[in-house]
This record gives sequence, structure tokens and C-alpha cells, in this order.
Amino acid sequence: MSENVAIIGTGHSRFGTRRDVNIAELCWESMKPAFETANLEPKDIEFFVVSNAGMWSSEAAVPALMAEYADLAPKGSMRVEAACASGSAAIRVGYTAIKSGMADIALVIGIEKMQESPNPNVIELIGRFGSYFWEFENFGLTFPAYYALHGTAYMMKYGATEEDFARVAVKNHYYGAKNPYAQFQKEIDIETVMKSPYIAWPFKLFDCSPITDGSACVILASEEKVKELGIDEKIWILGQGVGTGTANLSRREEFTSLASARYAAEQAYKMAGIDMDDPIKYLDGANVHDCFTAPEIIAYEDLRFCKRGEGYKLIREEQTYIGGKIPVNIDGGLKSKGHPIGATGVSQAVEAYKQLLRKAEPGRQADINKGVWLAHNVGGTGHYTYVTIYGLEKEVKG
Amino acid sequence: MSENVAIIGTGHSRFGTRRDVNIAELCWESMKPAFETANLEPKDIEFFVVSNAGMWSSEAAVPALMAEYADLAPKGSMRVEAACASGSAAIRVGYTAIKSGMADIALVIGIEKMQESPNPNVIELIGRFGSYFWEFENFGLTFPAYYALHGTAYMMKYGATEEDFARVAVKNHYYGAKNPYAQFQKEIDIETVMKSPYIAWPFKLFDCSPITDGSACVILASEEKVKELGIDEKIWILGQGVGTGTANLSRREEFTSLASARYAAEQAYKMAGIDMDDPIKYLDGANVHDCFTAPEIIAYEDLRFCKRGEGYKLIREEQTYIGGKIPVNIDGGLKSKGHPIGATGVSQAVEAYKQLLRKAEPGRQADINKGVWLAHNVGGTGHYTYVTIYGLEKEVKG
Amino acid sequence: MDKMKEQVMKNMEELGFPVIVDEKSGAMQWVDMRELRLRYIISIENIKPFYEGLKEGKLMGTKCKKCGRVFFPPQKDCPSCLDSDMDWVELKKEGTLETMTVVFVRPPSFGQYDPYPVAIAKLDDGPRILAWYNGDPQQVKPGQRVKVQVSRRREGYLMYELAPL
Amino acid sequence: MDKMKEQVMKNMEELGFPVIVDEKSGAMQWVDMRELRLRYIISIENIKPFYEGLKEGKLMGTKCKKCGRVFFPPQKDCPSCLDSDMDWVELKKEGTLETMTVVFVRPPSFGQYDPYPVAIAKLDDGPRILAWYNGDPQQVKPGQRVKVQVSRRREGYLMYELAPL
Ligand SMILES: [Zn+2]
Ligand SMILES: [Zn+2]
Repeated sequence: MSENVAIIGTGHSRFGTRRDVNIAELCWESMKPAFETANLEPKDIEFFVVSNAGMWSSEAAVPALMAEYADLAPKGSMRVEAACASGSAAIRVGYTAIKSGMADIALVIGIEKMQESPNPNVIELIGRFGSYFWEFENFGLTFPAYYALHGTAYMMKYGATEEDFARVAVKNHYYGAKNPYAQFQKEIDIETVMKSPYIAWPFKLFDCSPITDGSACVILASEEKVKELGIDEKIWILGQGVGTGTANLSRREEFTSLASARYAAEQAYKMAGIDMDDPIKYLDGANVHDCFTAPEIIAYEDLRFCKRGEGYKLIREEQTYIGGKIPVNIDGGLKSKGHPIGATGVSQAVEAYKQLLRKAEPGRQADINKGVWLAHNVGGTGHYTYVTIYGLEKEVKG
Repeated sequence: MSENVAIIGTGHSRFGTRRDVNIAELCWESMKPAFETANLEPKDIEFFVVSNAGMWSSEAAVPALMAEYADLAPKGSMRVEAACASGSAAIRVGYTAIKSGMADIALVIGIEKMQESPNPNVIELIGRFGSYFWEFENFGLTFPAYYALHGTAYMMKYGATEEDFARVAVKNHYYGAKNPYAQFQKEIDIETVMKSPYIAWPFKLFDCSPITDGSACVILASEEKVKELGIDEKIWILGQGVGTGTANLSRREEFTSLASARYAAEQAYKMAGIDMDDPIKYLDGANVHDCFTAPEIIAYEDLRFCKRGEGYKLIREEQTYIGGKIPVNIDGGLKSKGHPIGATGVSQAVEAYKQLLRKAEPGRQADINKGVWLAHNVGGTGHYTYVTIYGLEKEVKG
Repeated sequence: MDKMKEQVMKNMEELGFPVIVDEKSGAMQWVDMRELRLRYIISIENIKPFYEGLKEGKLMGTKCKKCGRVFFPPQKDCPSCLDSDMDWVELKKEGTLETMTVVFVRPPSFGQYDPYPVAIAKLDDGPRILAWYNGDPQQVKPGQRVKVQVSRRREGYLMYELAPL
Repeated sequence: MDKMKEQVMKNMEELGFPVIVDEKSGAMQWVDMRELRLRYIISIENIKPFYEGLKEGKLMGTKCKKCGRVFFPPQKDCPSCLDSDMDWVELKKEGTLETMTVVFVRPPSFGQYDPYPVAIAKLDDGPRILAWYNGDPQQVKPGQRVKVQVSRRREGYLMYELAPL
């Protein structure tokens, strides 16, 4: 058993429409740099976890596919899925594998090749990720629509506006433009968002994260292994919380917050030793799950970056830009970097590694003073939430 | 962190064609007795894992579905999949969650509602669980066909016959007839098998496990929790190994054995402290993955119950019946009990619990002298293998 | 899609394979020859009274005989009591709208419909309900009162919907 | 299936819902109105030479320039070297059959074919290959020599197959 678990290597594919590669090649694009940064070879991996939602892509047995393609056979593996939070679920499985002593080095690869299916099919498939029988079959809910029901409730309750939502997109495109791995490397303004066509009112095209192909990879190691290998560049997993929400939105108490996210945040803060009443004090920055614009604002509140009902003010006042109270999604977020379902949570871990080790590209490097980064990764519409805390040191500073 | 992890409650649905229940109801059928045997309520569960391959069934977000239906929200969850070994993968996730200290009580539910799709679709979908692009797309391999390639190789190399394969079916139906949860509760003879129509030569209908709806559930607890709750009836997880095989069969070295299974067995034996040269000495019995008849014989060899090439003699001599060298699949196995993909590995754990605690139905209770049971669970065609060792005591007897 | 199929047929003849060249990237793509059609058959055996009620314009839920907990959507089992002894109860079909959206980009399986509004309402009896909103979304105000009614779908079947009260 | 569709239409009118009663169990089933059709578009951009070769009757694999490892099916990347500098090499199209089966119960997407034999052979050059076996399965003996040949499929495209030598 290992007291602590570190990320010792990372890799990230270019996100976007990737018709130039197949699934295995796309995985390899992030696995190779992960091996290189960890200074390891495939044979060093003792266990690996694949995060992949699949359905829209051809290969069902991605762990076996990569066991073959990347010489990981006969090492053990599995695929994990928690909708859009699959990547964080996979990190949990890798983390507990090491912490429990079942492995000393584990690899986590998140991959999604969404564009092996035409867009309409993808829209259909994501819509099925809630309650199929009660909410999809008869009412044709889509993923934007499920979140739009939250956006509307939020506007109605707190007086936020569609322009406030648009501000999230503007920020995330601003940083995405500086991220060479992002799907959209282009700044936009509020007008761009406001003038784009409605997808699910009140969300317009530019409120929505895109359909994305991509992969991201991290290699985890036990504290003993970190010492043995003499690893300099690493970050530690300080805490993780996970919560589950009801399948039916109609079985929830409110739509201005995600209960699973609040629950996951509490657990993660507790485990990492972060004061729940003022987490910003401990954090250099965060990635939150901005599959749409409004959910980023709700995430500020669920993570206690501000009080309930005040999240829209944070973005209005540009407090989540670098230089503000807490920089959020300065890799472009799902919105501009792209959202390859299974890869997203792992991509957030790669970003934590880059930010904390001051390896982010010019113009999007946060000030690292506290050495702690947070990743908030939601599956479905709060059906699953994983909150993970990463740190340069093994403990947060008090 | 917990030194040891126990199964403290189990439940098992009736396996078969279950048009009388939907997915949530089918899950509940095994969850309820699991809560009852553990003397716990849903609120006591800290983390839960769903094993489900899905695709052929409507609800994609089964963890969220059960969070709602069974009052498990807001506790954390994920879905894991390793094809037909998904159930054992889920047990691994539950086990490491507890051993790592992330939870003290975890629930693992394996579920498959295969008959939400017509049989031809299920046949198509299972066939896609190898290398989609190289072996399915152009050559239309089916799941029976992938294993038949192993059966043929085995017959050609060792001189086993189709009748030898049939003997496995006869044994497993013999015990399935005594298992009230089995899909087929009817004995058969060699002639029944030999006269049944070919599915994928040399496999005939009665060489094949059926398409099954079913669920199985186990509740895991840390050693501290077992003490705290004063749990009498429990079994311990003594070891688990997992291996992965290549996606393409054409990338393997041989077809008379599964490399992933040999690798997983070695790990499991090592972890449990079982002598790899004579594992039978330590075991009261085993469940092996008899999705088809020949793979049971190959499993005998991969698990070192006998030498390579001698597995067919074990069944010829009826050594895997109760009273023989080692009873195998005396719950009917996948062949007669049924094979609801995601539930199978969990069902094996339930059987280990029943056998070791002497709760098996009349006529199918093994003699329990050593207090150790083995479960061998293969996903795809050796794409994944999990081998798990369960014991009445925390350590095997030397 | 039809254009793609044509191109695939043409390339199969000329190049020998079911391939297309992606217009944007110029990358060669194999077009899968194995179409998969999925359509599920879902047991409603234990919620038949819900549909019998709906046919008569009623909205039915289940109620645990032991603890009195009401379930909508109806459940066969009560996780509070680990018990399955349920009554079917009629829910009052009035409530208050809590949130809504209008689905502009529809899944292909809803392609026959124009953009449809969806709302969630809290019924006066307690449970919430999600359904299509048969009314003008522009006119919806916070606190909007709604009723549950049954209408026949374009597909030919009966389903509940929400409408302004 | 067609019979089921008819029954669903009839029940939709009479009972109000797209349901059928399961014949064996008598249990009521909802028949999904949202058919999903999946057909994948798979990048072959990095293995184009394989298809160019196949069209000329050649079987091509990749070979790592650094370590000489040969890949079939062809891979773009060599995990031994963490390198992607590959040569395309022609594989000798002869080998020895190692195992076989005959697929009697076919997936619906192969429904147009009669039962087909599938074999795995070890090529003399080292790699193994899985393909349909164009020959009499009854005549196959251990050690059977085979060749790789290219034929046109009923679907209209070219594909490799194994045949007795
Ligand atoms: Zn109750
Ligand atoms: Zn090489």
C-alpha cells in the first residue's frame, strides 16, 4: 500500500475533428508523450484503465486494442465509464489500484472518437444518457436541453442573463486561443455567442461544447516508485470526491445546483484538508466542467468559490480570468478546447500537471503560489460528479 | 486503509428471459437480498460500482438509474466494463476502493438485460467485442466463432473430441438442474449436445451459454467494519489477478490457451499465497468461465488444475464433479445458469459465498475443507481475464 | 448521407473499397458496411396501471403501503423499506412550473417534430414531472401554474404533457 | 419483426400505446419508438498503402525502421521504440493454417452470406492472419498449407482471403 499517489507522466492529443487517425493511433498520440515524460516504457506499466464512453465509435474493446497496439498485454485492464466524467472515474481506479498496493505504476488513457458517427447520431446518443425510458423516449431530451433546464432555472431564480452565460464562452475561447491542443483556437466576443442559433433555449451554439475526437493520458505511480525512479516532475493526488445524481431530472430537488457536485466537492476538500468555507484560499486555479456555459457558473457555486446565486457575478467581474480571484478553465475548458467525453477528465489532470509545474503555454499560465489545482468533472447532467485535487506537495499548506 | 476486504452480503436474481421486469427492477431483485444478508440499508453504502456491458439495453446510465431507484444518491459510483469479465472488474474496483481507504462499505451490482434487443442483434453486438475493424467488419466473426477457433486448435493439438466438449455441458446442466436461479434447470446427455445444430463449428447449440437477463450483487466491507458490525457470515477476498489479451486473435501466439488467463492466475495465486504448482491442494472448488464448453477445459489448464493438454481428461474422468479432484461450476456455470454479461463475475462471487458458507442448494454443495474458492472470469475471447480467490479465513492454509 | 452512399458505391468500383475522402482534411475513411439498428423492448409489466390510468386521463404513481412514500415515475419497490407492497394512487394533475427549455436541435428519432418546449413542474401532491409543454414558452412566468393532460402523439400513442392552467 | 411491428400498430390504436404482450410470459412490453442506426466512419488515412497493395494483390505490413519489427495488421506506431518511422513491406502470401471454424449462426449484417469458414494462418514471414477460408473445411488437415489471395466480396469490395495451397 502506498501512502500517496503521483502523476509522473502526461500526454495530450490535439483535440478536434481527427479524421487523420483511427482510435488506436489517437490513443498513441497521448500515450507516447506520457511514456516520455515519465521516462518509462510500456513494459513498466502494471495495470491500465481506459476511459471511453464509446457507442459512437467502432471499437468496443479499447483496452484490448491498446494492449495490442501499445504492447501493454498481458497486463491487466478495464474500461470505466461515468458519462462525461469517465476520465476522472478512470483516474480513481488507477489511484485506488496504487493506493491499495495492487500496482505501483498504472496508466490511465481517456479516449473518444466521437466523429466515427455523423453528428446527428452523436446528438441522439448523448441525449440517451439520462433516464432513457421516462425522459428520452417520450420527450426527446438532448444533452444541451438537460442543462438548459438548469440554465433557465438559474436565470429565473437569480436574475442572471444570457449575456452572463456568454461571458463564460468568451473567457474560455480567449484561453483556448492560446492552447495549441484546443479544438477552437479562436477568440470570440459576446455578440458572437448571442447571435449564434439556438440549440436548446436559452443555450445557443456558442454556449455549447463541441463534438470532439481526442485522447489524454496520465501515468500514476506510488510514492515508493517516485523515489525509486527519482522523479522530479510530478504532482500528487491530494483528494477526490465522487457523487451520483438521480437518472430522472424530475427526481431532483432543485435545478440551480448539482447535488452530486456539492457532495463530491465536500468529500474532496475534506480528504485534501481544504477549508470548505474558503477553498479559493488554497487553490491556484481550477478546471470545471463547462460542457455548456451556465454549468461553469453553477460549478463556481457548487465548489464554493462564491455563495449560491453569485456565480454569475464572478464571471461578470472577470474574477475567473488569470489575475482574478481564481482562474478557471484557462486551457479553454470543454467549450473551446473540446469535449471528447472519455478524455475530458484525464485532460483536466494533464492541465493540472502543466499548470502546477509551470509548463502551460504563454499567456495561459496561472501564478502558482499555493501549488494546488482543482478539477471538477461532471458526467451526464450531474448524474456523476468527480472533484479531484492535485498538488505540487503531498499536503496542502494550512 | 484496510488490510482485508470481505463480502458481507450477497443477492442473486433469477437468471433467464426476464420480460417480467425492467432494468431497475432486475437490479433490485439482487440488491434487496444483499442488503438483507448484510443487515444494511442503502444509506450505509459509501460507494457503488455497476458492472454492465449495455448496448443491447436501453438505459445507459445504470449507476444513476440505481442511485435513484435504490436511494443510493448522492453516493459516488461508476460503471465498469471488461466485456464478459465486467463483474470481476467491478469487484476489483470495489475491493481497491476499500483497501485504499476510500470507502468502508461498497456495493457491486452486475446487471445485464440482454433481451431488450432481439437475439440477432445481441449476436451481432457480442461479435463486435474483438477487433472490430480487422476481424468483425470483413469476416463477421461471432463470439462462438472466436472461441471455436480455440476449440478446433485444442482438438487438433491434443486429440480431444467434440464428445469431450459435450461432457462439460452435461456436467454443468446436471448442476444447473439443482440451482433454482439457473436459466436452464434441466439435465441433458451427450446425445442432446451432439445432435444440436451447429452454431460455429465445432460448437453446437448446447456447447454455448445462452443469452440471459439477470443481476447479482455483493456488498464489500473493510476488516474494521466487519468487526464493528459484528458480521458472522462473510468471505474474504484473498487475491485477484487480471490480464489483457490482444484485440486481434491473429496477434496471439497460440489458440489452445489464453495468455491473459495464465497471467491473471499467476498473480492471483501469488497474492493469495497459493502454490502455483498445485493449486488444487488449496481449493474446495472453482467457477470457471464456460461461455462455451471448450473454454472450461482450457481454463482447467490455464488455472493449472492439470497439465497443458490434459484438461479434457479431467472432464472425461468426471474429476470436476463434486467428489472429484476439484468441483467446477457446480452452480451450472454460464452454460446452464446463464450468462448475463455484466452479472456473471458477480454471480461467481455470490456462488463462492454460498459454497464456502455451506448455503448451496441440496445436491450441489461442495465439501468445504480448505475454505477457499476460485473464480475465473474471461471477457471477450481472453481479451480480459480476472481470477479471484475467496476464502473463509483471511489467509489460506499452508 | 445519400450523397455519401453514392460516393462509397462509386469508390468501391473505382478504388476497390468502400471508402470516402474527407472533404476538409483529405483523409481517407472506411465506411462501415455493417449497419446496426437498435430498438429496445422494455418491460412495463409492473407499471401497467400507469398506462391504464393514462388512457383514462389519470396520472398514477405508486405508494408504499408500509411507509407511505410516493413514487413518480412509479417504482415497483420501496428502497426505504426494502419492501415491494405498493398501492397505485392517482396524483393531482396540477402544479407549478419550475423550469423549461425549447429543444431546437433534435435527435434524429424526433426529426418529425418542430422544436419542442420541455418543462419540469412540481405537482401539488409533491412529485415533480418532466414533459413537453403545450403552450407558448414566451408567455411563461416564474410561478406559472400548469396542469397535466394527455394527448395523442404524432407517432400514434398517448402521452402526458404539461399545459398552462 | 414485421409481425411485431403490425401488433404494435394495432395495440397503439386499441390500447393507446406502442406495446406488445410477450407470448411466453404474458408480460407487457413497451416497443421503443426511437430506432438507432449506427454505421461508423473509420480513418484509414495511415494505412492507405495497405489498400493500394491489396488492389494489386499484395499483402502489406509495416516495419519499424529502427528495430525492424513487422506489424500485421499494419500499425502506424512502434511501441517498442516509441517511434513512428515505418516502412511498408510486402509479406509473402503463403503460410500454414493453425485453426478454423465455420460460422453457421451469422450476425444480421452478414445475413446475405451462407455459413462461412474462417481460418487463422501463420504466414511464413512470421505474422498471423485471420480471414475467410475459400476451400472445403472438411478437407483441412493439421499443417495445411495456405495462400493469401484477394477476391471481390458480394458487397462489391476487395478483401483478402485464405485458400488451400
Ligand atoms: Zn416504504
Ligand atoms: Zn521499433
